[in-house]
Amino acid sequence: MSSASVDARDETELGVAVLTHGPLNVEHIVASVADDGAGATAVFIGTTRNSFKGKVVTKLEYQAYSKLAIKTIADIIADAHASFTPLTPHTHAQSSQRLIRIAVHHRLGTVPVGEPSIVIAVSSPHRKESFVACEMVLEEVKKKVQIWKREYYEGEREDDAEWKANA
Amino acid sequence: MSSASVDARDETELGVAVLTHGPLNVEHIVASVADDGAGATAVFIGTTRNSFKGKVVTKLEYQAYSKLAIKTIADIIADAHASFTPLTPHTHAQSSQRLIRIAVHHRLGTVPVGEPSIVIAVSSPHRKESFVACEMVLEEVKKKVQIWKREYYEGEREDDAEWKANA
Amino acid sequence: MSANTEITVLYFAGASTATGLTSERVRLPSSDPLPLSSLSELLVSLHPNNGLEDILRTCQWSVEAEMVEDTEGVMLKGGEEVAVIPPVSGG
Amino acid sequence: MSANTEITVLYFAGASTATGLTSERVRLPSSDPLPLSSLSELLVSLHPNNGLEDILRTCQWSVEAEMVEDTEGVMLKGGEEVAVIPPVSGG
Repeated sequence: MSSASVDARDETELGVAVLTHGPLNVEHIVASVADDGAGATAVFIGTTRNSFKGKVVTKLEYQAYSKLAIKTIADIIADAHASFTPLTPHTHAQSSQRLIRIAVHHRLGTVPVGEPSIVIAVSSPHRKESFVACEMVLEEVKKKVQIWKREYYEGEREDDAEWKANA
Repeated sequence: MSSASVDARDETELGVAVLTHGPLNVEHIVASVADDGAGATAVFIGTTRNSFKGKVVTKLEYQAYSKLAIKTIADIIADAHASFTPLTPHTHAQSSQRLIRIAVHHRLGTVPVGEPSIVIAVSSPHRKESFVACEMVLEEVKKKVQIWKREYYEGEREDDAEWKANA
Repeated sequence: MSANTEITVLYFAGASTATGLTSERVRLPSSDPLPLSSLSELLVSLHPNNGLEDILRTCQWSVEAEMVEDTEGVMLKGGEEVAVIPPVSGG
Repeated sequence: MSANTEITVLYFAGASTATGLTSERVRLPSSDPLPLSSLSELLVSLHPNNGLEDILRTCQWSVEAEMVEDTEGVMLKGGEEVAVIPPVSGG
């Protein structure tokens, strides 16, 4: 495996970005965005599915340009917060239109069938923003983050395993 | 507390509805919708917020007409599945437009600040359906399920605590 | 008096606070079936001057753990579990 | 030969499979800065007939862990870490 595809972490007040070769713990990730001002937390868990277009998937492998991927995720987190912050936040009602914390954890290396490869958690005072931001962050990650997936199918040679593309 | 506001559970192949006076465990609830055919699980966690319109919330209390609430949740789960099942599911591509399992857990009794009062988890082969269904189920629960919330504020007499309404 | 000329009324949320009860055995006024639409008046007469009348204006009803859309078309014969359903606030 | 007339090229996904490498020290052709837009040609000349040329057509580039939009405007002087960025598939 690539020496550039290593564990990495970036944490700010806005949230945390993590790349790890270890399993993802949903409980822990959710706890990392907990806040007594939050009424809502939306979570997305992407797992390795057992099939793709009729073929049996045996495993997925992920690699990353970790140094750049972590920066890209940090930018996505900052952009999500910015898109929910009013330009003139001078009333109390407006301050509720915001996000509290965002966590993005992505797994590297082999991810067996049924296990999570990505977990995103977004906390906010109200529910609508948490859903919208969670989906937004996921789409941005799939579009921009320098992580690559190789999908292995039953009955096919490992050397022929396909590198996927999200677009 | 009302003797009609008791723990209850209804489980089918489509999913599970739970009312409980105990804490909600997100890990456990997510595991209950796990499936090797699922690529996506969307989760919503509603927690007791520490404030409401400038007032400090000390706790929430929930009661339910459990017998009816559990039936209403079961109907919501069935409706969500139905709305994602094609009328003529004869191609493989179409069968991916579906949900796998839905879990709805709602807490009863006292829910302290920062703790979950509701957890909804929806698994599906693909991400879009999981997000849409999770939000749909939450809105239906808030609109129809026979559960009531009393909000207690700092500095106010408990006898004056307000019964809320979602609409 | 047979048990079957009584119903059980369940009170929740504001209805429970107003009456100070979570449930109540209520005797039907006669052996004739009572329209569900007449139950509000009966309950208010049992609980005067405590805000129940205002609360019932915003409530729905369930009979035998089934929500009722048309209260005119439901007749209570005795033995039923009837719930006063205030506006919900779960989730 | 000073280390500064070499760059480090990182290969990922299909680019890594094609070259059989995850990284490579590449000497710049001269002491003049090399436009990033010319690096494809150089890499293909180092790895002929293995599909790299086709792969590079769909790839973007990063220099010093920054994505590059305009490859014409970036000059490589030596010492940089340059990554071939195939279409991503995380999430």
